[in-house]
Amino acid sequence: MGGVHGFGPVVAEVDEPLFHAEWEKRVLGLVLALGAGGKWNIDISRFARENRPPAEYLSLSYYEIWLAGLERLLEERGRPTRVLAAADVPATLARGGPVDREPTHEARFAVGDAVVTKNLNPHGHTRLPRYARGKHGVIERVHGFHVFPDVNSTGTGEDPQWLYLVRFSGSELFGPDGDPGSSVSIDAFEPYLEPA
Amino acid sequence: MGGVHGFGPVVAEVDEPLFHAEWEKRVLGLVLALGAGGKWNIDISRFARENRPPAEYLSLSYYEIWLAGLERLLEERGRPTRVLAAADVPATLARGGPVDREPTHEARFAVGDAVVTKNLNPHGHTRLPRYARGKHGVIERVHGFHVFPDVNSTGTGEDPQWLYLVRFSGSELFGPDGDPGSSVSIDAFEPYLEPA
Amino acid sequence: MTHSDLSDVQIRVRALESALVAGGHVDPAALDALVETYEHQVGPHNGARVVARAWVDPGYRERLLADATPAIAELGIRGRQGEHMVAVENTPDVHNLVVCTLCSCYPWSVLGLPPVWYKSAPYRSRAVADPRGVLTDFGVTLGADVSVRVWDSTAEVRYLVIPQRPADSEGMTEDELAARVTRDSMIGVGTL
Amino acid sequence: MTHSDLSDVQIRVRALESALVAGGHVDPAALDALVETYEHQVGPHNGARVVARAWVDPGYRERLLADATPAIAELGIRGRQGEHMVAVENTPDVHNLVVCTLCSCYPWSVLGLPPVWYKSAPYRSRAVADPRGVLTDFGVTLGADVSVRVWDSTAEVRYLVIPQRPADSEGMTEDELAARVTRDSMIGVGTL
Repeated sequence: MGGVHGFGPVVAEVDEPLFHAEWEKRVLGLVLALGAGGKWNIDISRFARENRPPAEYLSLSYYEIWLAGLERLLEERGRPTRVLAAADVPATLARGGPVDREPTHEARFAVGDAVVTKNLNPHGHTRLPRYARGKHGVIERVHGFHVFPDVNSTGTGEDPQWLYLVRFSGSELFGPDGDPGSSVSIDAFEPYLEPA
Repeated sequence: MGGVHGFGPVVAEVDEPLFHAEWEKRVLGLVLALGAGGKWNIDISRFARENRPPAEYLSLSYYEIWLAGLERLLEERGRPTRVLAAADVPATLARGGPVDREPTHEARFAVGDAVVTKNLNPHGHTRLPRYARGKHGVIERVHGFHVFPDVNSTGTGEDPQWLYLVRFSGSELFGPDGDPGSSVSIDAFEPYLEPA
Repeated sequence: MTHSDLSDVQIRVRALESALVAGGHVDPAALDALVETYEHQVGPHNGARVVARAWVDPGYRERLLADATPAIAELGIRGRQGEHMVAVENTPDVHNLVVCTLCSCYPWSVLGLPPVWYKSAPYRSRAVADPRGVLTDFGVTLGADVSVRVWDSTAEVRYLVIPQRPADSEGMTEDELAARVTRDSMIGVGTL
Repeated sequence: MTHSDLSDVQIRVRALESALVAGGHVDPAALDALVETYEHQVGPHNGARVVARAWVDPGYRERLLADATPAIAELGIRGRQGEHMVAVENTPDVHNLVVCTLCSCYPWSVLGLPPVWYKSAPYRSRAVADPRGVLTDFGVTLGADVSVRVWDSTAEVRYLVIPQRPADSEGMTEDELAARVTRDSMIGVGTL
């Protein structure tokens, strides 16, 4: 939704509590506990949350979306048989889920290269934001060789790819109405990019 | 919303009635009757309907949006003093609201010209769809010299501009996921366009 | 799209109308006349007459494709949301489809008020990016050799699709032909 | 964002948890431990320790800017949603702002769970197109000569902003400095 107008000002709640209801805590716990069960990965999980009609997505609160995503995952993928034990919680959280993998080939781009993002419009999951499609930028950093969400979200494998930090000017992204004194950087996988 | 994913299939209602409730008829009547009152024009009216948070816009039905827009117009612009009489309805509808004006200067583009749309992201009203910003197309028709909604919607004058039919390939608009055997044409005002 | 509780809206609309009528800002008889017009007078039968005439009269077809607004006015059809008309013709090689992605612009003078699906987010979002998919939703499958032209009504120009004349319509009168023309075929989501 | 009727959701969540616990798919004590972790252990105080250390220890600052993940791990901070960290430093000329326009990615290991506004449509839509306007919503006005760098967390890399050290913090201890660092300053919507 980057760059879309009409959502109004950002309003921060004063003295905001970490949770706004008890059930939010349980949803957080359930999502993390079941996520450790091996039936799905984080990209499958994100797609289950996000692939819904925009009016529904925008009208649900954050934890309501988590709950709806979890219900869908359980329905589509079944219940995990591997159960996270309380004693394993600290180690599991500390380990997290690193997504860097051993490179199998050289990176196509180097720092300083001018690139243009592809105008991709897949029906499946992607992490190339709409506002940054078909735009010219510069490689600022090579992050590493990371699991590719577009494929990982389908449950067919990790298909790791080189991941780059790509920087765009505000004017390139948002034209004459953009902020010429700002830039936006995204993390873009190699299949999103072409040499400029 | 052209090109946005996730809204699901198009479902046509079988034997759909023209109205789904009595109040829809009254809203249609009120919008048309008050629209003839001279307090606002069609572009002010469209902006009053559309300039609201996407979740709200997407969750309201068509006539609910019309109603919400009308309530806003009455609040912001006041009630018309010119009243449409029943006897004048046929002539008023037959006349409609033509928007072609006497040209004050030559058109910048001609049929066959290659153009590129600007990447405009105004906060106000515009009729350049998001999916067709920063895209290459060809002028296929010069429609005429028409009232410019981007300015007319502010109530500061009609500021007429040359209006063109611009055709884009499906691939230009939607990349490798587009339909190469399709094209999309939009009606674009001269300030939206640059020579390619 | 979801609907709010109808009785609430009904009350809100009644209150608004009453206040406007009481204040002398609205003539209730004008409201009735407006509704009556779109409920019983203006509708797809208008467009059907245009299409049928174009099928039987080559001279009319030529005028219609060259400048649709006066050609349509020849049949006494004119007015609101039809002030600037363009007619586009389906052929064996090209299929036309009309949408308004920005709001729900529609050629009222020839088709009447639009159906709900035309105004819906699914149609408005997909018609431009996946027109063949949308046609499939309507049960229309085009050959891969047929190209699709989508017309997004982004200004005040309104588009009318002239569908292909059915093969089995030899010898029909103009009125019989008009009776065969569907609203959907004039939007481009149906064939005949 | 609106909330559905809370009691309905509460009932739905209870039913789901009960069924999963009954089926042996979830250990309720694990749920408690997970909630406890994010409610009481992980939070912005983690990030504040990193920032304060960077302010007082030039060698640490250098390691942090060169490769943040191991530098942050030096302080015993690591884990979920902090596996691949990048630290970006505010200067008099450059202000950094972090967002995730796609969902609500956030560096949990250093900042804990994100606030509602960070996950909201207004922030996610405007942070990239109008970052100065967003900063104004937070009461931060930057000089026109200060450029804004927005970091959209579109993959699994997470960003931590190192705010500028307050001018009046001369002589403070590292702990005193850490107490001055706010969550908002480490997202980039606040200054110190």
